[in-house]
Amino acid sequence: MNGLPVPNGVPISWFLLLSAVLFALGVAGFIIRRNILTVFMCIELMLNAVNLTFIAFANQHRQVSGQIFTFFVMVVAAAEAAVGLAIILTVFKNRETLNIDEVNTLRN
Amino acid sequence: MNLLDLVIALPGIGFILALIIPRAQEKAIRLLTLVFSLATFVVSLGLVAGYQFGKAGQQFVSDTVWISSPEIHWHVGIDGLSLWLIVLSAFLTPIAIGISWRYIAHRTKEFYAFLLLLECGLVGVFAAWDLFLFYVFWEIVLVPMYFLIGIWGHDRRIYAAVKFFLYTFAGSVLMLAAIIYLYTLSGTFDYAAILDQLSAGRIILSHSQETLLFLAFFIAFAIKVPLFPLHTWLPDAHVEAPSAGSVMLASVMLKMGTYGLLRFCVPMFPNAARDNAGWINILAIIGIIYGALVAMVQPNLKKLVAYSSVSHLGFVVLGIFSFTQLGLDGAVYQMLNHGISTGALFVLVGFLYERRHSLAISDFGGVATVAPWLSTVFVITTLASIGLPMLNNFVGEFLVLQGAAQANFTWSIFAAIGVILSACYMLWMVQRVFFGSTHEDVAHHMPDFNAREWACMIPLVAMMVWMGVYTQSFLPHISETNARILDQSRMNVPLRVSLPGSTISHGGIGRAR
Amino acid sequence: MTQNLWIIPILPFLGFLVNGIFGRKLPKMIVSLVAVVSVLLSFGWVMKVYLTAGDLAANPVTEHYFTWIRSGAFNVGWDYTVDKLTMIMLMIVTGIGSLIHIYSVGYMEHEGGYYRFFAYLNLFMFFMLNLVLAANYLLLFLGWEGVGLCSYLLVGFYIVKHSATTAGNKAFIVNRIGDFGFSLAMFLIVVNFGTLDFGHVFAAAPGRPTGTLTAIALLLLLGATGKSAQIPLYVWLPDAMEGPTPVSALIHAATMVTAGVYMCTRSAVIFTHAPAAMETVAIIGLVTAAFAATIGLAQNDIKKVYAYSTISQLGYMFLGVGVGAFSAGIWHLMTHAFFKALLFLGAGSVIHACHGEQDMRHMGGLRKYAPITFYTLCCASLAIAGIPPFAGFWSKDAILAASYAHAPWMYWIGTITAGMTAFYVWRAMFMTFFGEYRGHGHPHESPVSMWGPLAVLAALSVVGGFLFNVPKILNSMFPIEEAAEVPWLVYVSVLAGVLGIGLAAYMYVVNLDLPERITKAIGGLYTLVYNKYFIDEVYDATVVHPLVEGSRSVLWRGVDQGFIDGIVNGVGQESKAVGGVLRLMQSGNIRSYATWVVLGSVALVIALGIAGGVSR
Amino acid sequence: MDLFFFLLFAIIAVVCGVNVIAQRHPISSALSLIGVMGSLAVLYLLLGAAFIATAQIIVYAGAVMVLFVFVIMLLNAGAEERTGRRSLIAQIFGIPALIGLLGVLCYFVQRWFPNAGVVNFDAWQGGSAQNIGYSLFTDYLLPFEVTSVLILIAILGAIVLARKELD
Repeated sequence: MNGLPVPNGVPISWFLLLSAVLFALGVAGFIIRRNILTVFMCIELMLNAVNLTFIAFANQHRQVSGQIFTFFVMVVAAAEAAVGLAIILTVFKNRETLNIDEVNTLRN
Repeated sequence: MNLLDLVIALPGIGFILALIIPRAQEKAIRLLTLVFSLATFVVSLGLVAGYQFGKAGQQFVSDTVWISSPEIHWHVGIDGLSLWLIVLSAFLTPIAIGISWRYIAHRTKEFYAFLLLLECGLVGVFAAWDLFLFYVFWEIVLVPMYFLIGIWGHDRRIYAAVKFFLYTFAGSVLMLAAIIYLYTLSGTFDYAAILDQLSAGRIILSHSQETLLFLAFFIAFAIKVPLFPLHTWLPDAHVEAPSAGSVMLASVMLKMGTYGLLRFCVPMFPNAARDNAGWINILAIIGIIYGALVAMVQPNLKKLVAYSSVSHLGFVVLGIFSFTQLGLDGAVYQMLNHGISTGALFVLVGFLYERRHSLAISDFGGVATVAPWLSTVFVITTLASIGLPMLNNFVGEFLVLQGAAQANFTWSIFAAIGVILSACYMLWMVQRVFFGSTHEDVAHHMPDFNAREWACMIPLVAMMVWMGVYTQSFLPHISETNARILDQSRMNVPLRVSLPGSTISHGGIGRAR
Repeated sequence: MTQNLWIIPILPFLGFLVNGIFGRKLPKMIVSLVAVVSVLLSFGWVMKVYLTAGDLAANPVTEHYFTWIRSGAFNVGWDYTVDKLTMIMLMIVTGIGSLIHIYSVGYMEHEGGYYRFFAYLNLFMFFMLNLVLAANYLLLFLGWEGVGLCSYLLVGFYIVKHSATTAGNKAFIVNRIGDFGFSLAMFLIVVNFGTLDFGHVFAAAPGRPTGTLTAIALLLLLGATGKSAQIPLYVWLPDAMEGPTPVSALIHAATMVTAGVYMCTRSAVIFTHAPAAMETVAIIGLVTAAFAATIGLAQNDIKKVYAYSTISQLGYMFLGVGVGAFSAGIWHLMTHAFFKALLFLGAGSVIHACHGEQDMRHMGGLRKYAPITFYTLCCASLAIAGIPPFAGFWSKDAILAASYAHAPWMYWIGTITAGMTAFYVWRAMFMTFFGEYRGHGHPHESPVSMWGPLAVLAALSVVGGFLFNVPKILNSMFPIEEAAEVPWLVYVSVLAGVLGIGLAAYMYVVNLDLPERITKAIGGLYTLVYNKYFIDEVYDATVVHPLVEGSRSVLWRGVDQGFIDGIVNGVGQESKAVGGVLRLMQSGNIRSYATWVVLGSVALVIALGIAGGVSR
Repeated sequence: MDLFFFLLFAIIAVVCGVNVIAQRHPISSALSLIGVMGSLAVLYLLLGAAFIATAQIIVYAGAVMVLFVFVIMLLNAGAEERTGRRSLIAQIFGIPALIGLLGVLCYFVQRWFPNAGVVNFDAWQGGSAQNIGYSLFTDYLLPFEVTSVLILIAILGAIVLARKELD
């Protein structure tokens, strides 16, 4: 940034590791949290982790495709957020709860 | 867009239009489907008029690329074999609509839409010349029938629908595998091209390859026929289906199986077909006798007719695998006959059900006294089904048995026993339902035919007589095509004899001609 | 010159259509007019053909209308042919048919379903005429099955009556067994000759191996035993008497049941080249004649007596065919048509007189009340007893003479049977017309439309035998064999007849206690004969019952529902059981699903890693 | 220098990530998640994806998270209760499996990309709005258009789901 030559950049694997850690945090949240909104946020976290991988590889391979994919992931995430939150609203209207353990109609 | 495309497209268009109309407009929907099905029938008559004798291959061909990779074509065409089956489908659909006119009370819109979709699929099955397209239509047919049974059926409809679906689906998956395997060998889905390659020796199947491919196709078709012992879905499906569903199922859908045997199994894998003809015919004969015996003791009208179908379709299979001109002609004719006469039986049983709200034979008795015309038409239909001369089934049964006799006389002896038994179960049923003293419940709920019911029955009865007396209107088309199929079924026999590992003995069948 | 033979059967068919479709709305007058006139016109056309066709022996009339079935080289046309044999049959069928139609107008007057009756009767005429006119086996088979159908419909005419409809079913199904043989015969014919046309088959038959011809002939015989009520398929005919009496006369005595004899005669070329089959025909005929006669001895129902007598007489005809005297068989067919139709119509008149009573023990003394019926029935009974110069004498004598030439023991059995025949027919006469009236109500004579035909038939029963000498007429087709005349044969058979009549008179007029005492004396044997040797029961126990019960318990419940569906549903159950285990994973808890996903991912990554590691 | 920035924002991202799942109140989680997204946006920028970084801030941290916060407010969601049925499987296997997953992932990343290349910030600037736009409207035109339909459907779906029953 300041024009100094950088002898060693950041290894690509570090980005991947960061991505893995964030992803794992998302999954962990998914498993331990009961609030449906938090769970939903964890999903967003996972998506972000994946996006990071895309961007990192885009940089390494000098290709814009990775960024395009990220773009699409974001679009889908936005759509998903809209629909998902609408669903949460409906569920709350019907069940009066945000606890996912209570919402298990899938079973029967 | 030629006439044949139109015959396939009309019901499809009707299907979409029926879905568009708001469901409150029941009358409009019924009229629309009736108009479309009648129009389809009229156009299909155009196929008959335009059919040219002596022209090799298919007619009314329409061939455009549908999916470019893998190359799948919209390739449809007809020959004498498909011609009458298409006309039969188009002929029976308006009748199926007619008999449902009052009976179907809920979800009218979907019902009629499904009937048209069914017709579209059936016509497509008989017209398709691309194996993949054939498979697509084959499966399309399954969907509306599943819903017809599952939604508008009687008490155990879900069980019957699922059984029906799983049975047929299990078979058709095998067929799909075989089609894909053929594609990997030949690089095309086009049936005519595959046949050409087979007969020109560009594809050479080993003995076991051919047998396996044959069996894959055969099992799919045998389930649909249905051939003993794969028949147990049929009685359940029939009993639970609404009348219109039973009619279409028995009259046309079962023919998909026999049509497939004749169209695909025999010409593509002639050696395997001839090698396996022995046990297939034994199964067919067991089916003939077994179906008749079991039909005899059924307490339920629809089940009785369903088992009689098993018996009758046994004749068709026997005719096909006799590999004689007479046998093949009889088999195809019997397909049409069975479509008309068993279809009519189901229509009539439906009428009885609408009146009495029961299918149990013991709930009837003395119907002839209160509803003479209904009984007369029923008895005529029964007689057709028994195979009385001057009515249609006789011609088919006679030709099949004659063909079987030419191939192997023992077959015809056992198969002819089925003709005796058919009289037993049918007449016994007629006696218990129509004769005797009239029970109070029967007397009050048994009006004779009304105009709509007459309109449904007269064409059927007329066809029974016409097909029984003046067979020349129908048989020449069939004969011509069958001669060609018979030819194809011999075509690559000499090519194969020199191949190692193909020890073919065309036992009694080869000698027959 | 075309004879337009199609007019002959089409007229009754039109009558059938008119009566069948509009009959319910038409007055009885019109219905009967349509029915009777159509048959009379048909008879007229037969006469016209007879008079204008010239020498039928030299050049039979054959007409082709259209192709019925064509497949490959196989071709069956709708062809009619008339030669002398056909002409005789045509005259019998249309002539007797007309008379019985007229008779029915009176007999059925008070019955329900009047139009239905005449429609069926006309339909029967159509099929029967088709049968005799046919120029190939398939068309003959059409008529053959068609008359069976009409028989079914007419036997079960009283549809409310269970026994009647059951008898109808029995008639049809037993006939079907015969038709099974007929069809197989046709298949063999096509396999060996490639055609079903009479002309071609008969021209080619002499050169064929005897084995083939014997097989064909025996299968044809099976067909004939069904239609003509011979052992072992005779059981339907006695039950068929459930139908209205004119039906019994027309279908189950005069015309339809003789179709078997006609068919065998038609196929004479095949039979004569198959000696073993001929012998079988003769033996079946003879045994049936004797067997049925013994049953006839003990029946009390007047129609049953005549029914067994019909079976017995048909046996004679088969005996004639079997010993090679085809023309004698046809002769007996004709005279039998006269006198048996008369017997049945007379019985109908008697039943009519006694208000529907059929049991002879409740009749008697009717001579006073119904004299015309009595005298006409006398003619018929004398004819069947073989008393000269009545019709039956000539034909029966011809058959017996031929059988003596063939094998004397056949002659003797035949003669004894003739004695029995005379006995039971006259037993019926004495029980009905002599003594005192034992029934209820007042018996009365029948109307003219009923006794008119009786009179005509009575005349024919008297003179029909020597007036129409069938063997001479058919000489060109079946040359009369110049066998050595054995003069005493005639006397023996006539003596048997006279003895039979005398014995009947002694037992049922003079010494009325005698029958009772004889019955007691032979106890068991009488029960056996009275119950028709329990043949129906044996068939029921050995064939019908096992078939129905086996189908129900073994095939349907066992194989179909138990075995096949068991497998199908078993597969379903297995899948369900596996699914049940898998279902435990589906707790409905999202977080447990997530855990499964994580576990799966671990497994997947490890797998990928290993695979990737290998590939690297 | 690159290393420093990377480590700085990586640590911020991880700490915020941990906070997302550690907080019991959803509003805290939401704010932490915004932190994660912001730091990731910086990393994107460093990786030369200028457009995506901007989009990350506007779409994710802006629009989507605001939506979340709105919903949290709307439902008046409080701290979660510790009641309700719990999944045995999730309790026993969940976290161990997760740690296993992380471990395996790290192992393979280390093994496959030991020195697969070094990222130098500033070395490549391929992610400008111009580049992205060019790519989107040439190679990826169809998916792009389909995306618009998808969003339309999502909007409709959200409206249908969330509207009040008109009865």
